[in-house]
Amino acid sequence: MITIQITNEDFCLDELVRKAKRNDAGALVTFLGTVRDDGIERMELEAFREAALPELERIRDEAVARFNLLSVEVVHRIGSLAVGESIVAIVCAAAHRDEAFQGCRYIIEELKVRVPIWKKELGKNGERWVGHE
Amino acid sequence: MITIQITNEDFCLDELVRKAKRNDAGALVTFLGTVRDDGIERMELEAFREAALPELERIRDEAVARFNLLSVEVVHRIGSLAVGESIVAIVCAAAHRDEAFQGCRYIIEELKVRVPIWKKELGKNGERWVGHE
Amino acid sequence: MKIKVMAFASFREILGKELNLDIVGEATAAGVLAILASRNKRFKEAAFEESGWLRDYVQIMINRKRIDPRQDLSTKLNDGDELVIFPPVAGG
Amino acid sequence: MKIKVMAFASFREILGKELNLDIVGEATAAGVLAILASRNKRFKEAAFEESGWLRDYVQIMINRKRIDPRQDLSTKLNDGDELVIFPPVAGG
Repeated sequence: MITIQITNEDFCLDELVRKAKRNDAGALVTFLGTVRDDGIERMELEAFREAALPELERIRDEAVARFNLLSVEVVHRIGSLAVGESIVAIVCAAAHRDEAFQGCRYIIEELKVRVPIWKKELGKNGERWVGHE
Repeated sequence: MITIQITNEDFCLDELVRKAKRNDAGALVTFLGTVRDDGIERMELEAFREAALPELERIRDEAVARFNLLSVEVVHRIGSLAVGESIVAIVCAAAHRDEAFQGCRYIIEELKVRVPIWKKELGKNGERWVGHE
Repeated sequence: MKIKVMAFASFREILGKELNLDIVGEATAAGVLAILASRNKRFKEAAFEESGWLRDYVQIMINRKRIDPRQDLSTKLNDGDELVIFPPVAGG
Repeated sequence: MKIKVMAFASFREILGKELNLDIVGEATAAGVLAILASRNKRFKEAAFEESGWLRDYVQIMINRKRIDPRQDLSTKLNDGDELVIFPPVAGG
């Protein structure tokens, strides 16, 4: 019902949504982040898994408490991804849509600033760690 | 790339997302509305299709213009649905997540007040058209 | 003149999905609603207050465009026009 | 005492993912960074400004807890502690 994964494998959205569905939920909001082509060819993702998983769990617990979420599924990929591939999926189920939208937004915003995951863009003109000066 | 459907058939989220994906999109936000169990057994949905489709197209065009959406998929089901079944899916792709979240939220909010679709809840204690006094 | 009337949701259950009226002389939206009320007591009770005012939740489209029932019921109808009656929408 | 150092992203490329330091006497986070800088010129340039201050974007965890490098670099380390060095996170 509440799963957090950091994985090398691709994932199936329908399966995540099936896991997140509950009879008392009327709204499920999903965020899917993908590798965007702004002149890059690939992206390499790396996680400090032992610290990232507990941080994601804290973020999930905060979102559940603040927005009355009924279930949450988070999958974040690591490894080498091509343009168009999925990077992260976050599914939030709630009784009503406002809670589901806000909870999903909260998790992705906090994930981006708190969870120890990094990405490097590889393009024709070399490589660049995202977020560096 | 931009499809709007009102249908009796169930739909596959992965397929909608696959249709919405674009290489210049980094964020896809999906809203999925489902039949929530608050004491009901089924829900019957009915649309004035000839007016609902053009209204959905106007809403989609507004959202694309306001939030720079790169693609939009909307499916709304009609007919008889059991608790837990999907009612509506809205997928919005944009370069960045803020646009995708806002575009998706805009479409579901406008859909609820403008598009001629109705639903009737059927429970143990009789039936009720949603939104009536 | 011929006016096509369509009804949805609770009004469809009362009036049926579609009916065709043949009206002699001038026709207005208010006139069409009065004809329907005179023929169908359940519709009269569902659509009108006892005072005779149209209930707030009754919504009307003429030729696929919504009108404001508080202002535009006296709009003249033309032969072949379509008038649609429904309660508040509730999709999503 | 033994200190385990881990590095991620650009710092992993410079330092390797994991190294173990054997430090004689007292150890602090600042001391560990100084040892690494003395051994590895690329790390020194990546982590320190010419003035000798730690660059703003260098982030430190001690035993899985983030510390504030502007305030807490003098924190004493104990035998077996883990110090992790990384640039700003960029998941999602």
